[in-house]
Amino acid sequence: ALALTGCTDASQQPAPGSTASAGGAAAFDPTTAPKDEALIALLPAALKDKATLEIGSDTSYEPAEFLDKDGQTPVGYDIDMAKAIAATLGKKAVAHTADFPTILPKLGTVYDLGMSSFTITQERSKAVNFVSYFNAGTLWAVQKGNPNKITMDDLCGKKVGVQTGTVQEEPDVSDRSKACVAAGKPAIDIISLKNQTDITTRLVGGTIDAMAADSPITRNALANTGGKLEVLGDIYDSAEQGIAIAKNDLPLAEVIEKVMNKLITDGTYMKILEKWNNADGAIKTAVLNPAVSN
Amino acid sequence: MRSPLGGSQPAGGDIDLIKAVPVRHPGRWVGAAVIIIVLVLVAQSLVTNERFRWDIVGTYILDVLVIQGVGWTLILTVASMAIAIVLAILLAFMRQSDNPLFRYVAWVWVWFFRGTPIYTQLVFWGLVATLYPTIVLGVPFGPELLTVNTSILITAKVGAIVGLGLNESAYLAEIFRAGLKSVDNGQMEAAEALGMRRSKVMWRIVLPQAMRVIIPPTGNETIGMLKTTSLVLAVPFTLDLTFVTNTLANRTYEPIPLLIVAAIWYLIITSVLMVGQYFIEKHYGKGVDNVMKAPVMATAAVAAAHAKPTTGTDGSKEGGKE
Amino acid sequence: MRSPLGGSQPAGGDIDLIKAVPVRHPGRWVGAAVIIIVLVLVAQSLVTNERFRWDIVGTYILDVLVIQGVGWTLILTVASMAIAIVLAILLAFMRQSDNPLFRYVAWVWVWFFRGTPIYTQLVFWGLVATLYPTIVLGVPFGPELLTVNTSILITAKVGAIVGLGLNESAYLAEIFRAGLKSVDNGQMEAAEALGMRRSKVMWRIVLPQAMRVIIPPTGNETIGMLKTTSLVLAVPFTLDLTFVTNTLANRTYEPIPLLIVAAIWYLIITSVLMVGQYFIEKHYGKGVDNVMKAPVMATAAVAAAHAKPTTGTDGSKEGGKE
Amino acid sequence: MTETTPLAKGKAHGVKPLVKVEGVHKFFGEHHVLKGIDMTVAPGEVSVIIGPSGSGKSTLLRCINVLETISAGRIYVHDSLIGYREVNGKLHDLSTKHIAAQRREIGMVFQRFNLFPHKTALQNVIEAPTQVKRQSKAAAKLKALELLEMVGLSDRADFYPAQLSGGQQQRVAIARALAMEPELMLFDEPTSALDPELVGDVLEVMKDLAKSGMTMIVVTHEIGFAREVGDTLTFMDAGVVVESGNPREIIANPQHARTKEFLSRVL
Amino acid sequence: MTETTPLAKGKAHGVKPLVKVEGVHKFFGEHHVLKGIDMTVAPGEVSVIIGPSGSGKSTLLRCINVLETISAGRIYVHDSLIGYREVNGKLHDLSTKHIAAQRREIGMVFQRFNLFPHKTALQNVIEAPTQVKRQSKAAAKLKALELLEMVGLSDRADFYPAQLSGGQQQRVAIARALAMEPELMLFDEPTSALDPELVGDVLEVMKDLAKSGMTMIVVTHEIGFAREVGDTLTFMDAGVVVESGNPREIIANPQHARTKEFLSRVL
Ligand SMILES: Nc1ncnc2c1ncn2[C@@H]1O[C@H](COP(=O)(O)OP(=O)(O)OP(=O)(O)O)[C@@H](O)[C@H]1O
Ligand SMILES: Nc1ncnc2c1ncn2[C@@H]1O[C@H](COP(=O)(O)OP(=O)(O)OP(=O)(O)O)[C@@H](O)[C@H]1O
Ligand SMILES: [Mg+2]
Ligand SMILES: [Mg+2]
Repeated sequence: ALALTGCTDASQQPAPGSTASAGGAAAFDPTTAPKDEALIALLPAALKDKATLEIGSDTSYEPAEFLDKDGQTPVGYDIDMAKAIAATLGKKAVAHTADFPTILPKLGTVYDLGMSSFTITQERSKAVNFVSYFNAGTLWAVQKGNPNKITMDDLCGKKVGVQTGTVQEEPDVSDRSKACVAAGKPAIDIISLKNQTDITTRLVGGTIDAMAADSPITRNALANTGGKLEVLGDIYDSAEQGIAIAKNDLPLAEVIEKVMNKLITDGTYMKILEKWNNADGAIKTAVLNPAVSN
Repeated sequence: MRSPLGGSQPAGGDIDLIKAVPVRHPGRWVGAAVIIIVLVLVAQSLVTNERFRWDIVGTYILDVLVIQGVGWTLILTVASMAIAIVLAILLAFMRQSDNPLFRYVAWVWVWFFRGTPIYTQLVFWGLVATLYPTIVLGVPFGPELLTVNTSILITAKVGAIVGLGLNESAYLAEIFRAGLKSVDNGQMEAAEALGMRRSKVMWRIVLPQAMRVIIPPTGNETIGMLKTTSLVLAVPFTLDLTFVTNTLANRTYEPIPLLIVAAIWYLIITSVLMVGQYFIEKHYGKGVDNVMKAPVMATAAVAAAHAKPTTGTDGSKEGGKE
Repeated sequence: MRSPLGGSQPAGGDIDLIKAVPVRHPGRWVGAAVIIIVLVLVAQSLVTNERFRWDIVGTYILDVLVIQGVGWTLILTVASMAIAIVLAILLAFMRQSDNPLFRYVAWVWVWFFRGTPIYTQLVFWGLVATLYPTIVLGVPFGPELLTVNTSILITAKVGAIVGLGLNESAYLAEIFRAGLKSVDNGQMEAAEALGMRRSKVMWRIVLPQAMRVIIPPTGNETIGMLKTTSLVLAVPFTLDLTFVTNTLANRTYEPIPLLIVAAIWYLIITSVLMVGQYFIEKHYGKGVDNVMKAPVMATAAVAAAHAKPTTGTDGSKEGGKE
Repeated sequence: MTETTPLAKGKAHGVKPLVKVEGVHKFFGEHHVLKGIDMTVAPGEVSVIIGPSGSGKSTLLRCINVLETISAGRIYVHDSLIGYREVNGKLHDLSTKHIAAQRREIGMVFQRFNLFPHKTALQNVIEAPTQVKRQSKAAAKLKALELLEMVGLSDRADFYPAQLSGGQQQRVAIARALAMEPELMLFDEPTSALDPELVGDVLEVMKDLAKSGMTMIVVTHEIGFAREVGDTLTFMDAGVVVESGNPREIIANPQHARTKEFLSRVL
Repeated sequence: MTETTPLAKGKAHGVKPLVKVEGVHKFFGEHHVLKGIDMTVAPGEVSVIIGPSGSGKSTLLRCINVLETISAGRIYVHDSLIGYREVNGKLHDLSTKHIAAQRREIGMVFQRFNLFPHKTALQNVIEAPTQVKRQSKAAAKLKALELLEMVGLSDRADFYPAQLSGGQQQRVAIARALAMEPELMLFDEPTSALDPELVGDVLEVMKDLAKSGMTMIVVTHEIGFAREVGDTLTFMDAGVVVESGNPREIIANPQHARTKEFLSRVL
C-alpha cells in the first residue's frame, strides 16, 4: 500500500539483474548469534548498560554496506556482521548512514563502531584502532571481451577508474602511473569518482578502459551489470579490512577482537559472508591493530 | 506630407491611431533561428540518445521514495530560508547601526559564514553533539542553570535546518544591504521628516522599495538552496531528493536516469518558484515598473476618448480653488 | 539659554563646534557584550578542543598539494566567473530585447540552468564524451564540415570551467537584471535625449549606477563559486582544494583537521575577495554613497573658514553674468 | 554683514518665539555653508527666506528638521533644543525616538518633493497620519481627500507619483505635509514646479494656513508672496543672514547693497 | 477650442518650419493626455508654451524627443518624420540607432534635471560631446568650463549632483544640453528651481541663444520671458492648444475665456 496516491513503487521491487540482494535465497539472520556473558563482562562500563550498539557506515558500497529498498535501512555483510557482534554482546545494532568524513570523529561518542570497509594502513592506524575482519584484494575489470585489449602489464596511457579515496587510487594505480612515467611512457589517466556506480557505468559505457576496486566490489559490479563486464587478471595485494574503534577506547577494541574471533569459530561469520557471495574474503583470525606492510 | 486627421479638432474626426511596422532585425532573427535549431537538436538528442534510459526515468519519476524526497527537500528549503531571511534583515539593520560593535559582529558573521564551505559547516553541526556533549546554560563563572544533552537538542533535522539557515543568512544579508542602498536617500528623509520612527521608515518606506531589487537575487538564493539541501547528508540527514535518487542510482547502476529524475523535479520546483517570483516582483514594482508607458491601443480607449468632451474639464484643475 | 558665540559675526569669534555626547544605548551594549562573550567562548573551545587536532592542521596548512589545490580553485573560480559575467550581461540585455525570441531564449536559459543542480550539469559535462563521442559541425541535412572527437575538445578542465560558467551565468543574469531595474528611468531618458546610442547608454550611464546594487550579490556568487568548484569532482577534475584535502583526510583518517585546513584557506580567499568588494563598491558609490554627510570636525576646516572672508564671494554667483 | 535688524511681530509683541536659531554654522567637509545664522520666528508668524541659489536656504531648513546635524550653534523649537539634550552645559545627542517626536511637530515640503513612489497620491498623504498618529484609515482618508481637493488633485488620488506631472507631485507633497497638522511648516520652494495660476492657488492655501495661525518658514522666490503674507523677510547670501525685517520695508528700502542688487534683479 | 491663429514669424515669412507637430494624440492607458496638437516652429524661432499643471506640456516636449511614442499624428523636425519612417503611406518604427541620430539635433532640459549622479558637474557636461560627438576630452572640457562659467558654476565643476543645491543642479542640466550644440532646444521649466536673480541670468543666456539663431521650445511660467523673447506663445489646457500667436498680442488681448482666466491669475 502506498502512502501517496499516484506514486509508483519501482524502488520497492528487487533491482533488475541483481543477484546479491537482501532477503535472497541464502537468508540468514545474524541476530540469532548467541549472547556471551563473559564477553559482556569485559565491556567498558559506559557500554555495559546501553541496549544498543551504534554503527556508523557510509552506505554506498554494495555489497558491504548499502541501503535497502526503503532507501533508509542499511544492509550488507558489514551490517550483518555488526548485528552478530551486537547480539553476542546482548545488544541491538543500530546502523546509521553517514557521510564518510563524519564517521571517525564521531567514534566514541555517537558511534561505537565504524564499519565501512576500512582498509587498514599504517597511516590510518595512527588515527583509530582497527580489528581486522575481512580480507579484500584488488580486482580489475574491463568490458566484456576486453575490446581494447588491456593487459595488466600495459596500463600506461589508459583511462582507469577508481573510487575516490580508496587504496586503489592511492597508492596502487598512482604508483603504476609513476612507474609508467619513469619508464618514459604516458601516465595512466586516473579517473577518480566519488561513487563506485559511476565508475561501473562509465566502464560499461566505454569512457574508461578499466577499473580497479576492492574484490567484493568488482564481483558485485560484475553481477549487477548482467554480463557486460569481465575480470582482468587476478586478485592481488590482499589487504585486511578492519572495524574502526576510537583510538582512546582500547578496551572496547579488545572486546571486539574477541567477539570477532568467537563469531569466526562458531561459524556465524562464514554464514554471513556466504549470504553475500563473498566467502573468499574470509580471514582465519581477527587481530587488533595488525601489523600491515603498507 | 499627409495629414491623417480631418482637422485639428480631436473630438470631431476619428483618431487615426498609429500602427507602425516594427523595426526588422534580420540578423537577430538569423541568430534566434540558430539558437532554436541548437535547442531542437539538443532536445532531440536528449530524447533519442538511448543512454539516457528514459524508460528508467519514467519508472522512478513518481516513485514513492522520490516524492517523499521532494517533500523533505521543500521542507528543508522553506524552513532554512525562513530562518535566513529573519536573520538577514537583522544583520542588514545591524550593519547600519550606530553601535560599532553591532556593525562589527554583523560583519564577522557575514565573513565567517560566507567564508567557510557550507559542507564543513554542516559537518560541524553534525558533530556538535560529539564536540560539546552537553550545553550548559548558566551565569558565566556562576552556577549552572540548565544542562541539556546536545544530541537531544540538535537532531539531524534541526542541525540541517539551522546549519543551512545560518549559512544562507550571511548571503542574504549582503543582498538586503544592496537593496537598502538602492533606495534614494530622499525617501528616508521624507519619511523621517514626517516624524516616522526609524523602524517604521525601514518597514514601510525603504524595504518595500528595496524589494524590487532584493527579489531577483533572493530568488537565486532560494533556488540555490533547493540544491544545497542535498549537502545535508553531512549532518547526516538522509531523506532529501538528491540522497534518495543517489541511493536508487547505486542500487540500479543507472546513475544517469536517476540524475535526470532529480533534475526534472528540481526544474518543476524551480518553475513554481519562478512563477512566484514573477508575481512578487510585480507586486513590489507597482508605481515604478507597472506604470503604463505605452498607450493601450484598444479601441475602447479611443471610444472612451471620443465619448468625453474635450473642454478641459478632465484636466486636473477642478478643485484648484477652494 | 546661552549664546555660544561672541556675537553673530562668524568671521570674528571662534566657532564653538558642537561636540555632543552620543546617545547611550545600555541595552545594546549588554547585547553586544553577550555576543562578544559567546564569540570568545566559541573561539576558546575551538582552540582548546583536542578533537580539532590543531597539530595536524599545522602540518597540512602549507602542504604543497594544498597550495596547489588553492591555486586550481582560484583558477576555476576566476575562469568560470569570467565566462559567467560575460554571458550574464548578454542575457540581461537579451531579456530587455525587442525580439521576443531573444527574450524567450534568455528566459529558458535562466530557467534551465538555475533549475537543474550544478552537480548534474557537471556530471553531464563529464559524460558528454560518452554520450556524444564526436561532434559534427556541418550544414544541417548537408555535408559535414568538421568532425571533432569530443573527448579531445572537452577535457576535464574545459568541462569544469564551462560547466560552472554556464550555470553561474543564469544566476548572475538575474542579479544584473535586478541591478539594471534599480536605476531611475530618468537616467536613461536623459542619456537618450543627449543622442547616446542604446549600448552607450547602458555601458556609460545605466550599468555604472547599477553596479552599486550588483556588486554585493555578485560578491556572494563569487564566494559561493569558490566553494561550488569543489563539485567539479563530477567532471571529474581532481585538483581543487576540497578534493585535495578530502584525499589527505582519507589517507590519514583525520577528516576534521583537514576540513579545517580547507576552511581556513577558503576564509583567507574570501577575506581577500571581501576587501576587493569593498573597494569596488566604494568606486561605484562615488557621487552617491561617498557624498560627505557629516561635517569634518577637523580644526583645519574651521581654520580655513576663518581665513576666508565671509563677504559672499565664496558663494556660487561669481560667473552669474556673462 | 549680519547685523540683525529688529525682528518681526513675534519679538516685537514680546511673545515667546516658536523657533529660535542661534549662531548656527554648518560645514560640509571643508565647505562652510551656514556661517552663524541667527533667526527667531514667533508663533503664528510667516517667515519668508529669500536668497540666491546656493546661499544655504535649503540647508537651514534641513537643519531645523534635524536632517543635517549642525556644526555649531543652537536651534530651539518651542523652547526645546532641536537634536540635542543639554545637561550641565554639555550637549548630548538625542535618540532617534526623541528626534522623531520633535519632527512630528514640524512639517516639511521638499524642494525635490520626495514622494513615495510605491504609494499612490492618497496613500502618500495618509501614510504618516495612520502610521505615526495612529489615526483610523477611514478618518485619515477623509482628511486626505479634503487636502487633495484643496490642492486641486481629487481626481488624481489613485495615481502613482510617476503618473503625475511635476506640479501635481508638488501639490501632493504639500498635502502630505499638511496631513500631519504640524505646528510649524517648512516650505522649500513650494511653488517652483507650479504654473502661475496654481502658484496663486497654493499661495492662497498657505495664506489660509497663516490665517489659521500656523507658523511657517517659507523659502520662496515669490517676492509677491513675501510682501503679501510674510511677517518677516530674511535675505540670505553665501551662508549669512544679510538682512531681516518687515517685508514691505525691506523690499521698498533695502539697507544692504547686496539686498538691493538682488531685489533690483527681481522686481 | 483649438482654432489655430496665424502662426509666428517663421511661417509668416514663408520660411520652411523646423518643427511641425500635426494632430498629435497621446494616450496613457485610458488617459487621453494630448488631444490633437498642431504646432509649427520656424528656424530661429523661440516658441513659448504656457498652461496649467497637467495640461500636457511636458508630454508634448517628450513626444518631440521620442521619449514617448505618440498614439496618433505626426511630428517632423527638419522635414524628417520623428520616430518613424514613412514608406508608401505606411509607418515603420525607426531603429534605435536612427532615433539616437535624430535626438542628437535636439537638446532637452528636463523638469527634474536627471543629472547623472555618478558623474561630477563637469563630467555630466562633457559626457555627450566626448561619447556621441567624439570630441577630444580636452576640447570638451574647455567648452564645458565655458558653459559652466556662463551659468555661474565654474567653482562647482567638481561637485557631484548630490552636493549641489537645486538651482545649481538645474543650471548644470542646462549646460549639459547646450554642450551638444543642438539645432533645437527643448526647455521644460528651465528656471523653476532658480531664484529670481538667477532666473534673470538664465533667461539672459537663453536670449543670447535665441539671438545666435537657436530654435527653442520653452515650457515656462515666466510670462515676462514669453513677452520679451518669445516669437510665439502657445497656451495649452487639458491636452489641447487653446490659443497660439504673438505673445504680446495674446497677453494683451487673449481671445479665449480660458486664456483670459489663466493670464488674469498670473499678471
Ligand atoms: N552634501 C554636500 N556636500 C558639499 N556641499 C554641499 C552639500 N550639500 C549642499 N552643499 C553646498 O551647500 C550650499 C548651499 O546649498 P543649499 O541647498 O542650502 O542652497 P539653497 O540656498 O537651497 O539653493 P537653491 O535656491 O539653489 O536651492 C551649496 O553651495 C551647495 O553646493
Ligand atoms: N505615465 C503616465 N500614466 C498616466 N498618466 C500620466 C502619465 N504621465 C503623465 N500623465 C498624466 O498626463 C497629464 C499631463 O502630464 P504632463 O507632465 O505633460 O503635464 P505638464 O503640463 O507638464 O504639467 P506641469 O506643469 O505640472 O509639469 C497629467 O495629468 C498626468 O497625470
Ligand atoms: Mg534649495
Ligand atoms: Mg511638466
